[in-house]
Amino acid sequence: MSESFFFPASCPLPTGCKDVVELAHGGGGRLTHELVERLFRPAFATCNEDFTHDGATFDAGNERLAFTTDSYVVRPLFFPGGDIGSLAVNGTVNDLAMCGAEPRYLSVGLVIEEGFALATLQRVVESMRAAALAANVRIVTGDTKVVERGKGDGLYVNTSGVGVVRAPAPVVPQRVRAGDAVILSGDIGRHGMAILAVREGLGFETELASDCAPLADTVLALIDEGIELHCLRDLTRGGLATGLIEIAEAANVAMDLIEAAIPVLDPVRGACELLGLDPLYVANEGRFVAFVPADHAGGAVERLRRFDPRATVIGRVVSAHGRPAVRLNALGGARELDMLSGEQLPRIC
Amino acid sequence: MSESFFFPASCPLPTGCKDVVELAHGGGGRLTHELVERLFRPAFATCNEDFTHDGATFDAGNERLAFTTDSYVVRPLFFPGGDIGSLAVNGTVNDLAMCGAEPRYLSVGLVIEEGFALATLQRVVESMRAAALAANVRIVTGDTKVVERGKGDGLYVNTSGVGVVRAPAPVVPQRVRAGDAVILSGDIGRHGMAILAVREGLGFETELASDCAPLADTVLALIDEGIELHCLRDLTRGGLATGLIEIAEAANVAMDLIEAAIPVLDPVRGACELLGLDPLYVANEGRFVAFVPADHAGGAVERLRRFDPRATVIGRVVSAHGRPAVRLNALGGARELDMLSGEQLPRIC
Amino acid sequence: MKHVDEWRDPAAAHRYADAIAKIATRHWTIMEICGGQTHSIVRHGIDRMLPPGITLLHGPGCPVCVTPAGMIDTAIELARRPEVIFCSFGDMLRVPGERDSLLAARAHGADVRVVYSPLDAVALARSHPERLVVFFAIGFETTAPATAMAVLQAEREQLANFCLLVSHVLVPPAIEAILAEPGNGVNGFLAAGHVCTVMGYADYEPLAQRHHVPIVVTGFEPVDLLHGLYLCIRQLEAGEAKVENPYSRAVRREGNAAARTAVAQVFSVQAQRWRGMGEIAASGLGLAPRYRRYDALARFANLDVPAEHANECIAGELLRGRRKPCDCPAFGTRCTPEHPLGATMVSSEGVCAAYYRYRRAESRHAPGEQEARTTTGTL
Amino acid sequence: MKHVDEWRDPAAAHRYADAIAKIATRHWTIMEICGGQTHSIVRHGIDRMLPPGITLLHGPGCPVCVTPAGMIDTAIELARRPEVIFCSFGDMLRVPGERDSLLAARAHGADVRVVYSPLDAVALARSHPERLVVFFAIGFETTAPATAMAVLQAEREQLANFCLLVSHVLVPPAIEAILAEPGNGVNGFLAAGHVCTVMGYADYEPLAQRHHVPIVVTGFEPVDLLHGLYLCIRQLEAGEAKVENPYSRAVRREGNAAARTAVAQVFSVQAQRWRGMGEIAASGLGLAPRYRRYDALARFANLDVPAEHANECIAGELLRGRRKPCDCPAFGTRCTPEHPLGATMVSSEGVCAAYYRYRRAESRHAPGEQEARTTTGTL
Amino acid sequence: MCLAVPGQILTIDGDDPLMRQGRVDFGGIVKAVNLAYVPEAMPGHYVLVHAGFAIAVIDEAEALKTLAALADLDAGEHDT
Amino acid sequence: MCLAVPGQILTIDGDDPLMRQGRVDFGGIVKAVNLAYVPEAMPGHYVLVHAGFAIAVIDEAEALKTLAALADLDAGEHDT
Ligand code: SF4
Ligand code: SF4
Ligand SMILES: [Mg+2]
Ligand SMILES: [Mg+2]
Ligand SMILES: [Mg+2]
Ligand SMILES: [Mg+2]
Ligand SMILES: [Mg+2]
Ligand SMILES: [Mg+2]
Ligand SMILES: [Mg+2]
Ligand SMILES: [Mg+2]
Ligand SMILES: [Mg+2]
Ligand SMILES: [Mg+2]
Repeated sequence: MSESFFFPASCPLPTGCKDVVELAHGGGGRLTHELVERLFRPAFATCNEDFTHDGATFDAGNERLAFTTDSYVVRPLFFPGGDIGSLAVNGTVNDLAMCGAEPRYLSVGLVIEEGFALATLQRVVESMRAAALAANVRIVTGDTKVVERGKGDGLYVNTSGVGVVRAPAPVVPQRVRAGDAVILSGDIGRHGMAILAVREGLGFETELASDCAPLADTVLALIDEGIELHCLRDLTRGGLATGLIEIAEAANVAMDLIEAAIPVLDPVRGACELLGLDPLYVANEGRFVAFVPADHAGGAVERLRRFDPRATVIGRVVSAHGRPAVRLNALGGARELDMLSGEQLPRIC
Repeated sequence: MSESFFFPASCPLPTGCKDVVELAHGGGGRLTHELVERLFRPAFATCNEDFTHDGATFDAGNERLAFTTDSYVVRPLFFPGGDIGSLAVNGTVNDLAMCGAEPRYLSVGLVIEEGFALATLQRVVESMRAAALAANVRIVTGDTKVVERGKGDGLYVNTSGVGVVRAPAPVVPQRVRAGDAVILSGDIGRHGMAILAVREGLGFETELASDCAPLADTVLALIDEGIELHCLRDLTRGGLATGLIEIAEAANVAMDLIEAAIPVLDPVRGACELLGLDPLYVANEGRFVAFVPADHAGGAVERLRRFDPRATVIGRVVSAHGRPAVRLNALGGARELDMLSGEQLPRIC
Repeated sequence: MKHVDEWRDPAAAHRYADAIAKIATRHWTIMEICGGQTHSIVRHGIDRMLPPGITLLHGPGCPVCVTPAGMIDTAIELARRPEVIFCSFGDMLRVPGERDSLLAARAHGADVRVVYSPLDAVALARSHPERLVVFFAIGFETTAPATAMAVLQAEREQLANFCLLVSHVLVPPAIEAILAEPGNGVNGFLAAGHVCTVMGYADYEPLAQRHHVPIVVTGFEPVDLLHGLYLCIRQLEAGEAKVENPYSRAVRREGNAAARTAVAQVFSVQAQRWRGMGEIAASGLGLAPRYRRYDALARFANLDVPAEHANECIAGELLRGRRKPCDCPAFGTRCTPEHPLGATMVSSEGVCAAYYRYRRAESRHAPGEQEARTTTGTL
Repeated sequence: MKHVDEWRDPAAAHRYADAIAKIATRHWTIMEICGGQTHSIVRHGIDRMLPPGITLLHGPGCPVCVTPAGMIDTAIELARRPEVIFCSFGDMLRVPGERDSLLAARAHGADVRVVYSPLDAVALARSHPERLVVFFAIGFETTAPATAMAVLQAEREQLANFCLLVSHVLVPPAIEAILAEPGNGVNGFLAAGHVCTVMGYADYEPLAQRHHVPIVVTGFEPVDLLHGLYLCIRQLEAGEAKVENPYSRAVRREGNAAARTAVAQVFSVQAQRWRGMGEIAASGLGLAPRYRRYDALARFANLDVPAEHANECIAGELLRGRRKPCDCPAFGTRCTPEHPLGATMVSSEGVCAAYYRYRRAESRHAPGEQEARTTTGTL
Repeated sequence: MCLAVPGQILTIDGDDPLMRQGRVDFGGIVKAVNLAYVPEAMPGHYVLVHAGFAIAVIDEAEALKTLAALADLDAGEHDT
Repeated sequence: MCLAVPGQILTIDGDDPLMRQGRVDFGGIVKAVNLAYVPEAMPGHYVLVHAGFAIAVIDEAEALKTLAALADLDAGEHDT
């Protein structure tokens, strides 16, 4: 193997100024992770699994419940393939699904900026209603706050969700083990690129539509099929790479991925090439990875393909030998993936 | 009785411009109520009780659970008697308590503005931790979003909560009936005036401290005492008047209140007089009203006084004869209270 | 609170109410001028303590309500300018001009701030030298000294970025206008205590004499109001028509000399339009010539105050007791509390609002036991 | 995607790798100049496909990394002015100047916008006539035509509120500087394909001859890179030292005439500081005198670019192969990926960052099987 | 119009006539009030405050007299 | 440096030399690109795009020649 060094190969990462919160702290990458690990987990967590997954689970009487929350600050509010309303419903539905739970009840917390058009609010609410119907969840409680003009950005939506765990065993990173297959439920990068194209006025003529969709039925189908689910993770902020690295770290495992197996649609690839972005780090809103024992992989993929024919095994879990890592098998061999320290920025070089 | 008319007696109410969201829509008064009734209930509610109370309740296996959400946008973030963190914990704990539930699990959703000091965030998180410990709830899941500078206001916090219903019968407005005593748990107006004094730079030297506190123990004590709780309501945005009017409307009853019985501390009164505000409409964060059968009123007040000696019966529920109303017994007789159409504004006339 | 609680004492109030019941032998219509008194009357239910023969009329004494709609439109136009920080008392924000309110303008992006005192606006000008701070100077004689002091401080500090949109009004000319109305039916007046604190009550003496009406300088607490009513009715029963001052703890005949001096220095008396009532001679204050540079209307060449539209609102006539809300073609259709056309629909206690709530055929609530309470009398 | 996928074909790539293995008989050190090529090499693992005797050196071809720290400080100073909208390519935002990055400045309130093209900055100037739009013009010969066009459009539209902070650099003088370094150890170069697309490759011919190094104009895809390496090694093995152009689908010897003309019109060649490397003669572009009015440094009288601080960072020496990160006193203590002092600590694939991750004694992870992969060679 | 509230002066600052300020206590909350229009006001006095300005010193003797009128009411006396 | 991506020109607008613009297709997404520096470019051509500008028309014949070189590699031929 040849040796190489000198200048940065991928362009610069976040820096300094850590006395204040930066956008990168919300980007889903390294800084978000550190915020959780250094601030929230020490303050709040009462067990090891708190704050390491999409949601928490706990017993209530003779049932095990899942509970999760997410705030949605997506701009623009309406984008090809969805809007903040459907996103807020599906996002929380999906986090419950990732706990192996059947989503049941949602709450809605709106923070609206003074001057926001009521007609637009109505559209968002209508979209939430439709998304809740489609995902078979009930929105049962809510809250509305209005903030002064200039102190918000139109509309922020929080949804929290409660679901009933249906998986027979915990679906958590800690159960991932060497030998597990890493299964991806469909093509990646659509949501993030659809948003970026509209938001940054990139003037992409072709509509890149978000993949925003509820995943609960898909997950429940796997459970019904008897697939042993070690862990599930929806691939939102930070994309596939970040999701996998978080799991590798929480489970203390390594993963070997086959780059060529990861499906990316041509327009997503085109847009990524143009902006110098890596689709592995681009957000999705209707895609997840499943970790299943190798002998369940075939059945899982087959079942998943009834929802999306692009579902496929993209790699496998191997022993970490003490150093968790996610490696991407490229032309010349394995390259280790890094968690982003912030949002990807368009590159020119 | 003499007759009087001509000019407005209380100064003007909100007007026009209802194509956009105004601050008043979040004020907890008439416009908030209308937003819920016209937009959210039609879109989301699946039963009559959804969106009429502090939280929703539903069965999960052999338990009945309560579920609620609230976003906190209070300015300033730190105020005498509390901060956004303790408020966010106590507020949601209290909404669960108002469902007759024992609060168990909270989620935290933060929307942070770029540039927010990490040290301040740490203080808020620490305050939440302390409040959660004090209220005996676990914060089990969370989410962080960072929005661009100028698109937030430092920090917004959403908390959602899950609790286990401990009251033997539903604690909902619909159970309020003629003959019930209206019991107030303590003095009113402190939180709102404390906030206003700091926020508006009113230069009140004396510290008006918020009454921010968890109410679950108080409520559970009433339940343990065997008090039959028809309805509970914490008196947040919109204050005592709005809370009672909402219940009167939901329960289709009338209420007769004795103004002189309602405890207001002198500094709160002084500040209200100066600004021309009515303490009945000022927000509280540690006060509630309980509706109990007349023969339980004595026991309830006695039990409540162990938490706050100012707890007292302030009125009674009477038949609505088809028109729900809340009447305040003043010098010259009953005056009907109106729901505010927005935040109270300081008056000069 | 001392000097408040004594005057809210229910026993004292009832003794005056009893005394009134004892001396009142005929129907009397008494107008309290001041909106603050009106507020107190309704809040404490003072009107309910009076014998049925006594009718209270609420006068045009709410400064935000009598500010011309055009003036509010001008305020909004100013507030919308990006360089302007527009400051107003809180209760002005909700009143509609011809179309919008300042609150609505703020929701659409105007920088409108609530101040407690005109001096807060001066402080804003001081701390925002790059902006222009405009203060909406409304109010009766009571408030004018506060505005005057803001001008004097701005002058002394040479704050070039501070000015006023002035709509100050004066009470005696309004009383005169009401009394000049043929068949006005007002038998006596409670003069506004705090206006008198500043201006004294000498001005009322010729009025009382000329129109043969008792005028009683009255405070704002229940005992004050009942005391004032008692004295007024006692004069009426006795056929007297003088000025009395039971609010002597706060009012002297000559008023407040320092405050009057400041007002006289900064303002000149001028004709003034009142919302729904048209122009009344010498019933307003404008900036004196030497302070014209603080006049927003002078500062912005193209800015003027549009005349009141001849709209459907008949509030002016309601005010004169000539018509009732149901005579108004807009009532309950184009004019509702949520979308008011006139000031009397703006408040839940306003005539039109009260009628809207209890008198519409389509009312969602059947009329009930409470209805009697809100009946408004004929003059 | 046509013209992409063909050049990523694994089979083709492996055939070149096999061919290289077949012809390489000695140790060769080859530098790819361009950061884009470096990126592609690491992303696709091209270096791992080479025989162990072939060492790839990553050249100073990342324009954001060679931009002087002082220039970034100046950028931040400009961005903080309230009237300025500061526009930059995205990858510039994270690079620290002497202290802060533009991203940090934005978090503290500066109006910093990411643009995809200099024309986006011109459009912002057009739509915000009340603001001053400053575009941070960085990049090599490839990007200079885009900046030139922005200036030409601004001139034609007479946009007075548009200007540039220019830090354009040129490749051949940098190659010359590396080769002039005694004992530099570089045997051959892959010339940056897209620089050559604009400038052609005639300039490299005297260089190749003078220093007797093969220079191969190379594209960015795996097959392009392996093809370029194959040709370079073939020359080295044959003792040749000429310029070859296997990227002929995109590069002609004379480059792009229209683009060169625009660059020559708008810019003049000047001496330029490179971060960590000091000043290199004739290695940068400044605005030509007739376009001086678009120069932010000329526009703001008091603004200049601070000289590079003699700080602890020895990245310049690392670049010349003289020292290693562990020789740096700040390494791992005052300089970490979260708080970098130099550009080579900024990226996770940079030399200092790589050493930080795998070579520190205190590393949280014990060295494992992956370590070999990141070993950096000695020159 | 003209909400005005009585409060007690605690301390007085400055003697610049335009800026004379007092700390005034309203039932336990204390606020800065401009005293320019009540040059006669002293600490301990009650003042009526409107829009940040004291517009009158409350005359305690008159207050007592007025309350006394009430006491005499039943006696039918005619004091105001 | 110098991320540049090949895309196919769909249409060309305007003939102002500074503003000549094309709609260029990159694997299905279409973006406006300044064509000032490729005056010879026509619809159907592939161009290399950097920072919003086409900097070269891709020479298809050269591309094929380069790929052919690969085919000849095992034969040990020396075409570049
Ligand atoms: S109903 Fe409306 S329009 Fe008619 S008089 Fe009343 S306020 Fe004016
Ligand atoms: S460790 Fe930091 S300071 Fe030292 S050479 Fe590397 S980048 Fe420079
Ligand atoms: Mg998730
Ligand atoms: Mg979640
Ligand atoms: Mg989520
Ligand atoms: Mg709520
Ligand atoms: Mg509540
Ligand atoms: Mg709630
Ligand atoms: Mg609540
Ligand atoms: Mg989340
Ligand atoms: Mg009033
Ligand atoms: Mg680069």
